[in-house]
Amino acid sequence: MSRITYREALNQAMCEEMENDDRVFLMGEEVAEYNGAYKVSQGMLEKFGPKRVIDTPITELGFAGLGVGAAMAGLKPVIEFMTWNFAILALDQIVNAAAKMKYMSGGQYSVPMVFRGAGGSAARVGAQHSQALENWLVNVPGLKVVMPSNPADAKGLLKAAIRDNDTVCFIENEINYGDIGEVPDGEYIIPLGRADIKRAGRDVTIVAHSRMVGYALAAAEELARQGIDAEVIDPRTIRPLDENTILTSVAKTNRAVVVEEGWRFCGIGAEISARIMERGFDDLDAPVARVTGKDVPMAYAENLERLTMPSVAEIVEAVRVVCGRA
Amino acid sequence: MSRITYREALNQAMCEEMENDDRVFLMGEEVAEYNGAYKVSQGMLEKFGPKRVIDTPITELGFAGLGVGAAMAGLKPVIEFMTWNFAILALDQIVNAAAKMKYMSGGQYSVPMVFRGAGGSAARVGAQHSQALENWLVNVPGLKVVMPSNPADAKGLLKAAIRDNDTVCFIENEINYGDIGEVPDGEYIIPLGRADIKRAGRDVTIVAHSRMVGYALAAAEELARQGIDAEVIDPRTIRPLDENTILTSVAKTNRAVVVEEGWRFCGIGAEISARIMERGFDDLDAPVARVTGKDVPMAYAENLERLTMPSVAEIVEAVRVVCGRA
Amino acid sequence: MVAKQKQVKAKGLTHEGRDYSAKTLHEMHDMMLYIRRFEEKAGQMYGLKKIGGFCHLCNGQEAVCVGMEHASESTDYVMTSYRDHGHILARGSDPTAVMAELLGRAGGVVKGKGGSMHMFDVEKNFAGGNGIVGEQVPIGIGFAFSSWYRNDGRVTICFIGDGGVNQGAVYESFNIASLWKLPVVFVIENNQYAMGTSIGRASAETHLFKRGISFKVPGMQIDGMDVLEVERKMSEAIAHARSGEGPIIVEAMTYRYRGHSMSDPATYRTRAEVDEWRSGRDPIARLQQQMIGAGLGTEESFKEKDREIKKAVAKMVKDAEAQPEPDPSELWTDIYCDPIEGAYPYPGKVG
Amino acid sequence: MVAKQKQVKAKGLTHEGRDYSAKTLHEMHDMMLYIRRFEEKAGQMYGLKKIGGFCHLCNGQEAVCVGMEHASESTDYVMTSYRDHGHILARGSDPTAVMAELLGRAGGVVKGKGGSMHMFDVEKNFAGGNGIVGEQVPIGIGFAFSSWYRNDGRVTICFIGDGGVNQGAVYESFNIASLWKLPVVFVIENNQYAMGTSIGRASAETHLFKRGISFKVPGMQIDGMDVLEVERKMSEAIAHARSGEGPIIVEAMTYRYRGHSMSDPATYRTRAEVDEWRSGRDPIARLQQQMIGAGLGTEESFKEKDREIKKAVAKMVKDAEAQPEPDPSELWTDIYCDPIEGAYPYPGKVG
Ligand SMILES: Cc1ncc(C[n+]2csc(CCOP(=O)(O)OP(=O)(O)O)c2C)c(N)n1
Ligand SMILES: Cc1ncc(C[n+]2csc(CCOP(=O)(O)OP(=O)(O)O)c2C)c(N)n1
Ligand SMILES: [Mg+2]
Ligand SMILES: [Mg+2]
Repeated sequence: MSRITYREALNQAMCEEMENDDRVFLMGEEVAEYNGAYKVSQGMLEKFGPKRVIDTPITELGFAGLGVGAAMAGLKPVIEFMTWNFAILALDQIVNAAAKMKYMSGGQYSVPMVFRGAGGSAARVGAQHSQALENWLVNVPGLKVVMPSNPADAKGLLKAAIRDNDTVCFIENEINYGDIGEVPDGEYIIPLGRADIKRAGRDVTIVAHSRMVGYALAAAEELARQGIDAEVIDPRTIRPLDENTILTSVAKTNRAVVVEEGWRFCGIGAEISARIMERGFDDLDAPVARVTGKDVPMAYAENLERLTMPSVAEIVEAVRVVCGRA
Repeated sequence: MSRITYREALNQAMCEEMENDDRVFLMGEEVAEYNGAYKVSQGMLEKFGPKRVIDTPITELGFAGLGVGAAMAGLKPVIEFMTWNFAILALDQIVNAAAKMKYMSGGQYSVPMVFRGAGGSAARVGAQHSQALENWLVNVPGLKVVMPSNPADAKGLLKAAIRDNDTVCFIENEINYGDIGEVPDGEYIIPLGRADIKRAGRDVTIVAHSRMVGYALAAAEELARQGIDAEVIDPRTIRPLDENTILTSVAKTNRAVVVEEGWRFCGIGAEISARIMERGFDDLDAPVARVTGKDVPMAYAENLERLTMPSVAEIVEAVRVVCGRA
Repeated sequence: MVAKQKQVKAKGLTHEGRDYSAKTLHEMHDMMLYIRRFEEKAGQMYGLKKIGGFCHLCNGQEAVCVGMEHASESTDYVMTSYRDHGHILARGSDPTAVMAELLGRAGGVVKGKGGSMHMFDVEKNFAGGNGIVGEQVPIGIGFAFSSWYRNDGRVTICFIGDGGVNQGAVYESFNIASLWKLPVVFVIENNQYAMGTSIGRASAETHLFKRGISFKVPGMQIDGMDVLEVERKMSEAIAHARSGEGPIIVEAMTYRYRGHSMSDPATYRTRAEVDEWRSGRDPIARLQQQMIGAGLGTEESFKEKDREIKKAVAKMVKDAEAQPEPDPSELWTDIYCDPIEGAYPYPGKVG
Repeated sequence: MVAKQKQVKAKGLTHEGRDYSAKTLHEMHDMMLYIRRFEEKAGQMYGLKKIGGFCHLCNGQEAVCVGMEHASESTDYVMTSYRDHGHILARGSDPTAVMAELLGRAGGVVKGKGGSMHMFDVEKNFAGGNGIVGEQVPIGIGFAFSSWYRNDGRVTICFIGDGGVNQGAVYESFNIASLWKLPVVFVIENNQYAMGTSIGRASAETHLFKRGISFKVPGMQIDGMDVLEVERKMSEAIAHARSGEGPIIVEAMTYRYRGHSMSDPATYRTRAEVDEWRSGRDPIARLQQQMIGAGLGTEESFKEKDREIKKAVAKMVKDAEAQPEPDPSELWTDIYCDPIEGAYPYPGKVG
């Protein structure tokens, strides 16, 4: 165990996997000589050399597709998008090539690779740099979508993602890069597809992922002061979703609130709400509530940005409503 | 009134609007000299000339962005994607530019245009030509998403979409192009954002859009024979969604099934189910059920394709379950 | 194959200073003719509704993929667009499996899951079969990158159409391949039409071999209707790529005799234009004349060969048709290598 | 502006056979200097955390946008990337509104909704301010298309960086613009770095004015540190586009003195390199020397002017800071022109 940042945990995961397996390489904009736009790849060029840590031109579609071809040829690429916002240019390769390749080729070609980078809205970066692409990626069979919320998960999940033989979209959060936490040294793997109960509670289930886990835990503390004991579940892997852990919790609490930073319409909260409807309807004492980013493009102004994001207060309020305490 | 095809209805809508407003032009692959890959623009080059009906190179991102710029400059482009599958290459312009432009520019630049073409999985065209992009587009504030299910709606909605001052993603269905129906001649506008009750019923609400409306109506006929009176609602405009019409129906029937051709995970069915949960929970006698395309890439083989698509039988079965008759 | 041509047989022919053994020439001829008859049969089966969806035939373009095959090593990587029947057959995949794929059968080269546009054969290093125009180009440089990374001496041969060459992804790929000197040959099959759009209506620079100049990628234009020229020039291009000098573009001038796909009447071309290519420049007739001139065959022997091939094709189709459809359980296979138990398939009840 | 230069004043200077009035020269100088001081102030405000997010300054590149502005008509369309402060100021937008935007205030040029990367001013025909690298290029040909469609005689001037020029969308746009002869000038601001990536590490062809050759788009390379050369060459380029001859590329060699954004220490460049450009080729100092030589000013008069400008900037910032944040209700405005009542905003209870 050592106390390191989320950023360092990701770096450790990549370094360890690159030492284990020389088919693994890291490619993206500014990952090598600049040590990463967000310094996630700090020192990796020095450690692994220019053949395995590679700076690209600003051509997301091109190098994403390069990664797909390299994976088809037997390598294990880790392709970094400086942020996931820019991956919108590369979706054809992620969705039409990587996700569908194994099926289209009758199982002959698999695409074992990781697309990773920072997702979410960061701070004050405006409408075009605040896209929650996970809402689209989880729609696609063939992809796995992972979103770690703390340093230990970041390491354990990224190592699992790199070892996985499928295409994994690994979405980090810029705001979390500096977060510090206890991280197991060396070999530490968190299997994909397993949710984690970040806080046990009896009265209500709060499901949140990525940056929103921190908000949910803060809300849970406030709710505890108000006499409401919230359970906080972090799916960690969004696709495929570990619905059993969520349903088991709801069977116990009979109430649920789903929190997400992204847009509401066809967001992950909608899917989770629909699944609880389908499999946990009789357990529900109240309708599942969603707390989401507002249905607007992200504004630059500090006050508008704050209003656009979900807040701890909104989560608390939603829980109180669901618990009939509003 | 005349009996024409869905294809002809779309053609009529475009021709009438181009006669009304010379800012309107049609651009896309094969729309002019070839009269459209699916003949939707039949005769338009001859009628309006090469300045207003324009063939493009195969560069979706480029000509989608051209449309955005032309709209910002005051024209009203109708950009055809040969099929929406190819629009995945153009999403940056649709989502980051068109949808966000008005907000980012503080209201100075609007993007009044229509992106249109065939969506859905057609027949035997395989994994890469069977993408239901609507699941992603509806996620985005700033866009409107319209999906007509019959010839009259096709005309009335496309005319409304072209006149609308926002960016409208108009998703047709290749399988419906040949459908024949009664279509009002001349001026016929269906306001965006209004659902339509395609069949009135008392026992259960079936919500379906685009090609699935036909499946839902067929299922309703079968259910009638089995003594279940289904109401079929076609939202027509998916974003923004006319949830009141759906909720009013559910308040009456107390049961609902949502049908969609696309993938289930974060699909439109999830959103509708979540909304019924939030606003109609107390009206529900049973959990809302979803009938969707299977969570797999589309296969070519005839039998696998059939299994991938939702079927009338699956809709009937789902309704029976929701009605406690299974 | 390059090796093979060195040990020249007594009989054979020398063309542009290059020796071709009788065996090689017959292989080239027979494969081109086989592809021609295969495509005609595919067209018939489509007419009989036994093949569905989009079906793009390559009649007239046979010399390009066959010449490529003879110039390349079996370990080299090849990928193309949806117009892929000729390429996968030239690579040596089992024709019955290719036809079975078109028929959507269990024994299809990709189990009936891909169809006409998505043929793959990993054994033959054939990587598709891509339906999104231009998509195979970034994928192609990925294969070339892997060869650079492993230094395995392989070359990637990536085909594109004259319409597809306008896609932005192509230039992102040209730049990367040129910058890193990746071992890749970009073959532009210039059949002069993208569906109904003639090249001049879609490309500002219609000399497509020049499309690499802005990225320092050299290019050459070749006669794609002459299998010997294709073999010769492709050998040069592949040698260039293999030597580590970086990518190169080969623009093969060719023509598709049929419509864009089975549903295209191709009214945008004049009869005269089609005839000029079809009767004037047919690659099969041309090779036959050259071989007859070299005493490697006679009108009659080629007629006989054609009868044999037609028979073989007829039998092949029967075998393919005899196959069952894929088992319904195939719906849920080949999606994940590592499916997550309990969480996939979704929703759990199915499959 | 072209018109303005015709009525040459008694005093002025002639450069490369082109006459510049004293008034024009002072306007160019004052605007470049204003932009320089504006950016320095923006940097300070960022340091004070009064500006957030990404903030890209254009110190050193002032001659490019100012020369462009003097060569173009106010009715011409201009758009660029996120490094847009200099361009919108050169276009003549209210500096207070631009600074207010950086501060996220109600009186910002886009109401505080866009910030540094998303400046727009429809009055000045300035169309952004685009944050996705390369995105403004297809949008740019759209504006040019509208001028072609309406035959309104306008030219579109579309800026792009040396890193952005590798994006595929750029080549899709070059091809379309060239094919249809759209009236557009593509200005590549080659400051030789894309964040930490020097041009040679990202571009196979580093002479970016040649990037149009493969699409028959002519190009020229100019000294982007010489405002008079920029004005002269841009006038030629704009005339070319306006005449209906189609698009043209102008590669302006320039340099950014600061890091890529406020968060970039720019350690990837040597002090010597920065100094060479900063002290050796500074566009403002250069114009001052030329004007002094022509008797249009003195060291002292320019110092005085600088003091004036610094005062003006200081006051401007005060005014901008005095503004309130946007009203919270602005959260729900400017999303739709025709919101659908009852269905939007979603979910209904909010806003
Ligand atoms: C991105 C994309 N856009 C459009 C299409 C539809 N489409 C399929 S083939 C084709 C024409 C391609 O022509 P070309 O590249 O010359 O290849 P050819 O068919 O001549 O072999 C088009 C437009 C597609 N499949 N993908
Ligand atoms: C599509 C996309 N990819 C990556 C980024 C991140 N990014 C912002 S600016 C930049 C460098 C651009 O350099 P250049 O085009 O030379 O313009 P300059 O900053 O020098 O003005 C990058 C990689 C982005 N904004 N958009
Ligand atoms: Mg072609
Ligand atoms: Mg630069």
